[in-house]
Amino acid sequence: MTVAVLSGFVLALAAPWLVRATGRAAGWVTALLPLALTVYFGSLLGQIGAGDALNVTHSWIPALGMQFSLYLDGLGLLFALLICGIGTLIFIYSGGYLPNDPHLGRFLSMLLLFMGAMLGLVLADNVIVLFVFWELTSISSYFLIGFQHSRPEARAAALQALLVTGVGGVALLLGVLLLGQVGGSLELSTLLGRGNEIRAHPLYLPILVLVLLGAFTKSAQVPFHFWLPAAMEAPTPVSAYLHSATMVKAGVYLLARMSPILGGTDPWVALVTTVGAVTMLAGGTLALLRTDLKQILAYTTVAALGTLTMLLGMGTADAARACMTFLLAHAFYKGALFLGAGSLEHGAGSRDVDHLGGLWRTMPLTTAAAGLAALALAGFGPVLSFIGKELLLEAVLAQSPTRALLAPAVLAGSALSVAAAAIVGLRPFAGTRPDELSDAQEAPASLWLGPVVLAAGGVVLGLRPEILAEPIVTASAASVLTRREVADLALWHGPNPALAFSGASLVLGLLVYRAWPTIRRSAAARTWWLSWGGPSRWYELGLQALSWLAESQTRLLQSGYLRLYLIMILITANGLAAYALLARVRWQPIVLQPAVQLHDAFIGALILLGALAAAGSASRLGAVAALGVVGAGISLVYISFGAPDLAMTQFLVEAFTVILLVLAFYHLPRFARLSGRTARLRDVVIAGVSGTLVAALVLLTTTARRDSRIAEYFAEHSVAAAHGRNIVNVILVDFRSLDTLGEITVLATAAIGVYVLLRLRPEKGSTP
Amino acid sequence: MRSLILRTAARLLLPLLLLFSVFLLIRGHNEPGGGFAAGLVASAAFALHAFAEGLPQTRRMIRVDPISLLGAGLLVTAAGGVAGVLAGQPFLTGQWVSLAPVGLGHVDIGTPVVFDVGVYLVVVGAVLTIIFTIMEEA
Amino acid sequence: MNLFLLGTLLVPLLTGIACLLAWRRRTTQRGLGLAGATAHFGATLGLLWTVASDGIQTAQIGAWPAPFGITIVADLFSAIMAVVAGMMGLAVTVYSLGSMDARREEYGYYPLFHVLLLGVSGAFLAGDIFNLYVWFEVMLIASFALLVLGGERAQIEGAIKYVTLNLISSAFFLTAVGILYGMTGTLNMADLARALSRTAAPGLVTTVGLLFLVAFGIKAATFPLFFWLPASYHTPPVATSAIFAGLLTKVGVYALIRVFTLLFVQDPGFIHTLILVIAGLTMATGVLGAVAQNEFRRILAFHIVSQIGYMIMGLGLFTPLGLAGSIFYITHHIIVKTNLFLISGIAYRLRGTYVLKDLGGLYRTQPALALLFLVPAFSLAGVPPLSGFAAKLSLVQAGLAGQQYAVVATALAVGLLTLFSMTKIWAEAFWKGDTGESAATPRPGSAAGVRPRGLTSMFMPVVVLAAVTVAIGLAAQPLFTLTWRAAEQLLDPTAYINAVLGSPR
Amino acid sequence: MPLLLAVVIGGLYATALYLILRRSIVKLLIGLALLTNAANLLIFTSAGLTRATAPIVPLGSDRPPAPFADPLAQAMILTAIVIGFGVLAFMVVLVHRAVQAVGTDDLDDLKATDT
Repeated sequence: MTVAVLSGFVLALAAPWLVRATGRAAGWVTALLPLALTVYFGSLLGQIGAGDALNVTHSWIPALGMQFSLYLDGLGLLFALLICGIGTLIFIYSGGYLPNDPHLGRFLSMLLLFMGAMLGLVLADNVIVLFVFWELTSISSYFLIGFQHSRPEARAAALQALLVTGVGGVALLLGVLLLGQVGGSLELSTLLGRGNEIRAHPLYLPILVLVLLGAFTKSAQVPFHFWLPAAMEAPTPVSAYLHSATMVKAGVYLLARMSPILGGTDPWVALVTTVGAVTMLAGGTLALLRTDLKQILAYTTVAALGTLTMLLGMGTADAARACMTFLLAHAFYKGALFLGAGSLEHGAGSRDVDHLGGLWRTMPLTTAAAGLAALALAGFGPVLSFIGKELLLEAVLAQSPTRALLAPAVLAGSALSVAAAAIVGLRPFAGTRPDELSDAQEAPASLWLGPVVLAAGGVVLGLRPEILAEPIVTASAASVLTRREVADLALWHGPNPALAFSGASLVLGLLVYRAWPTIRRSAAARTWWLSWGGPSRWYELGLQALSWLAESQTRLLQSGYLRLYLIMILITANGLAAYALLARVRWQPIVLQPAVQLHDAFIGALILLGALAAAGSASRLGAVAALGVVGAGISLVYISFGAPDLAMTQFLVEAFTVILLVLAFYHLPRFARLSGRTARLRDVVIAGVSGTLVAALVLLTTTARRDSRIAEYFAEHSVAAAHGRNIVNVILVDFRSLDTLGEITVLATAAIGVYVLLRLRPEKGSTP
Repeated sequence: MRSLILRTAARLLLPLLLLFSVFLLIRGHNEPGGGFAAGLVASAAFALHAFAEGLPQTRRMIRVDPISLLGAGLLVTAAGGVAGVLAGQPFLTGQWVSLAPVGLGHVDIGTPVVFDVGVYLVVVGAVLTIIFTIMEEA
Repeated sequence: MNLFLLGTLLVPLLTGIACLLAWRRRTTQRGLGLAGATAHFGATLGLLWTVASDGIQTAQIGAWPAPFGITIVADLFSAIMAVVAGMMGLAVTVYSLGSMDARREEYGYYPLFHVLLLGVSGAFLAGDIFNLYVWFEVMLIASFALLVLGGERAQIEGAIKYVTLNLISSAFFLTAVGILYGMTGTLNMADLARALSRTAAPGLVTTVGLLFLVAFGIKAATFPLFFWLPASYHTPPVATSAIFAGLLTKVGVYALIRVFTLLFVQDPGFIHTLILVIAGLTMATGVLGAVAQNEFRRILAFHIVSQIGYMIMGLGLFTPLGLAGSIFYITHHIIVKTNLFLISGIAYRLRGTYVLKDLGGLYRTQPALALLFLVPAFSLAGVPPLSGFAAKLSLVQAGLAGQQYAVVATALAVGLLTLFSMTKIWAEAFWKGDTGESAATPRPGSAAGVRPRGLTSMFMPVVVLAAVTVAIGLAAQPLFTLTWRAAEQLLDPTAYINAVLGSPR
Repeated sequence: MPLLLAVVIGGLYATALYLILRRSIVKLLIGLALLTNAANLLIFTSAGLTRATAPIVPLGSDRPPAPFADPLAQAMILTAIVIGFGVLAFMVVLVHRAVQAVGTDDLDDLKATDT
């Protein structure tokens, strides 16, 4: 199983070379992998269908609770088969869809990466590993949507999908980590049995909301649905594979997976059912406002995802079975429709239903496939989706508390599907062929194979559900319900309320289809608010607000004014120090030893006056001279308190500093007074507070002071062990010679820096 | 700048200051002084000479490029430190020999003294590099 | 005496000296620089090996016993940092061989570079708070000189801010050291830890701790002290930007973690919570700054700020998992961020600009570069399973365990915004302009179709670093075990103190 | 005496920081120079003031007569002075070049490298 998950990634690395080696057959060759995987997972059907589950664990990052563990039960197997089975057809299709694209290798590589990630997602046992694959599907979706990257729309759509699902991803990560904390394990297989404790925990509601946010964004539920139609910028195989059959169902998978853990509570039922129902209706309605085939299909996908979500929200056994059946059916017919739309575009050069028509003659295979698939979309005929729809209706009608609300919604949703099915199934093919379509021709085998197989598959499964559908649906529904009830799937359930409902939706739907041109016209006038206040507009506003916030914050903080930076730093430091000194320090009487002598007072005054003069002087030389006075004053302090070395060095350094300053600024004019009164006052206050705080700190330190046994040690060993009587010098060259080594390195480097500054200039040549 | 008085003073002061700097360097281990202060005094001597006689003159007199003094000085200090390592002791461990030259009693020579000489060289090199470069700029 | 410990310091010192002695001999310096960087990396690897297997390594410089002389000491945290610094030193040296212009090489690029490495390594190994100050200054002065090397106006302007704010930081540092010494009479950090743990004036200790927080906060570029970084990092040649980006702020973070695990642990309820708040604000302001930028290196520079927030988040949480996450994050970040700068330099070499809208079309013409960009870019944003994910995950888990939901939410949201601005670079510089003329325009001054010189040695480190990023991401466990042990050493400093001072008598 | 020196140090910090906040880049420079001096004086004072002998061992003795001034603080300050000098020299030249490049002494003309 591990090999199965990882093989996609390995082949993804090799894909570009593979394409180079096999040329036009690349699609067929790469399809061998998903085919093999389909066979592999198919072979497990008996075992899993009987209720077994497989578990594999490899150690990965145990410190973070991450182990590479996989868990295959009915739900996982349903998805795995979908991913690999449809994947096989998609790879074949891609080879024919982009035969001469120089980037076919990258495309297939990304598609394989996606397939691997998706398989990992549905098979992961460890929730963090699940998240890892979840994110990888988002990333590969980003690159696939943006595949035609020279188009700005494609780039924007790619980013939009990434950000919307990214928000959900972040929420999901938080959610599952909290879940892991609450449930005491990060393994889904363990968590499945701890639903009761988790639902009783105070963190349950946050966890639920976070996980749902993840699922809803991924599965394009209202109000996050808008990224999905935009994602139709992707090449058609991607739309069929990621944005219809598999990736968008990851959210549904998550809901199904979490049902035993988080489901069944009032908030779950209320949130999931409502959001699902609303999405179903919104998707169905919006589909009718489009003429681009892929757009219509995208919105019907949104509607279908809403339906699935709603079913999972209900949480009954009927609903679970309906959900799984419908999910399987949808993958088949929607895949067929998308691929058919791609074939149409390939063969006829357009995807707009207003420009298409009468193509049944020239494109018979595509027509047949699309027709069958459209029937399935409508939910009628000998197809699996009919069974799904009947189950859906039964489930809705059976559940008493919400029936009053959901039944009309489902009726409307079904009717809208019928109308959409009529649009995509009839418009392009029936009627007369417009003249501009005279060049239309049937697509090559690689392009018709996919739609035909998928559409036919829906029929086969519908006629003989017991072969494949029943074991899968039974097993996967069992995963949702944590108990096993055999699903009895059949086309004909006899006359019952569901069938009546079905019939009603058919009639309603056909009525809507007849009125479609009128609806479009009047809707065009009434849905202006969608572009003005709809969710996709929120997204745009969000981005704008973000960049506004970013820019104004940056203008404010990174203003370019050095003194504002300094002010912010000083205010921070002042604030912190003042707080600590006032609130954290116990003040004690301060020892003022040794006492002040007259000449000390004189030196102190000299230093302060020098400093003030330096601050106030209007001439450079004056300020420099005042600086020298301060330095000299400090030398005097050093002399009075037993530091002759310091005094001498201080004096020499001060002299050199003054010389340097004079040399460098001799030619400059007097200072101009640049700051205004307020600014100066502000700076006086800030600097004054800093000075006061420093003074307080110094005083405090002198009280807290203890004698240094280090100094004592030096006094002891200076002569005896280090052969020197000037202890300060011995410290410098022996006890702490490493400091001195660093110090002269600084000095040497500073000299190089000065040299470089003055010698190496862009305007000067490179004369050394 | 190049007045006669300054030139005469510089000519007189140069040897005196250099001598004083060597004095400070040598006695630094036992009395106030040391490599840094000594280096500053020596630099002052050369700087004064450069002010008085002009930079080219001074450069010619010193002969070595101050920048190479930086490397040399650092090498001297580091080498003194590595000597300890070669003797199997930690980096910068002092290695001492006691000499008793006739008539001078007892003198200790050790790597810390060598270290101070390195400091001296670096200081002279650094200060002269800085001052000379600025003077050429002006 | 551990030769690797000493070598980590001595090799860059001696290389720097050798390069200085070979002043103006460019070819010699290139050879010396490469040899020195290789030897340094080797020494750091040896150091990490011995520390991991034999425990904390110390050396008493000058054979004076601690706390009287200066101790250099490497625990796991130091050793990990040293190894990453060594790796970056080597990577950027190789890159420089291809990218640095001859004039800058003649004017001391290599000696300055190795002095910088010396300062950084010294800071990681310092066991003495004043010695730490000295190494900080060594690192700073080398960075000053490197920053202005070339003397272009933008460099000078950036340097004014960089130098001023860093000098302010040094002044805070020196002030804090002075007060600390006044209170305790010692400078050895292990000795200080003992002294401070039985201090009679805890309030004063907290105050001094805050001074260190400001001093190192400036160096580490945390909120609201980071201004020097975005003002200057995009001005020097890219190799310089890259080594700065990789190492300088991280020395500040290192110092923060060191002093707030070893010295100032008396009042974690206040100081560490404060650090946590700063962490969140740093992440947010940094990433917003990046969102506002439109130039490759400026975006990257602001991201450094943002990422510093993550690095100190673990310190604020003050748990083994949090600190392990922080150290992991630092390691990952240094590799990834240096690499991103190196990649921006290749893009510059190919197109002659850093402005995103003028780059364009790199995806078509340079698919390899595109792939190499994606690895560190996604890793930076924390996309699994690259190194950034494991780093972020451990911090998030630690935050959740500590019930610090606000900072966790910030961390995750900022991750998303990081992804947003990485895709901005991707979309503008790589995806866009595929059909436009800009893609066909070669770099001004180079003939069409001719590969600009030096690309091979520029690509080499990029490839290696990207591979390391992937490796750390896929096989995070070994590194995580190491950082976990490092975190445990930090949280229980007894071993550190005993290694330096000897067991308590 | 600590009170007096504390006031002096506080005053030095205040004037230094005030100068650093000026728009004139040369004033900024002078402020930085003052700040280094102030920090050194702070170390000196915090380490304790001894109006007594320098830490030098008289000839013939093997330790200095107590009380002696703290030699470690002095060594620290010496190191700091030298470092401060080197850095300041660099800064002087940097400011010189900046003034040359911009043509004025006004920091507000130096904000092209920020956003």
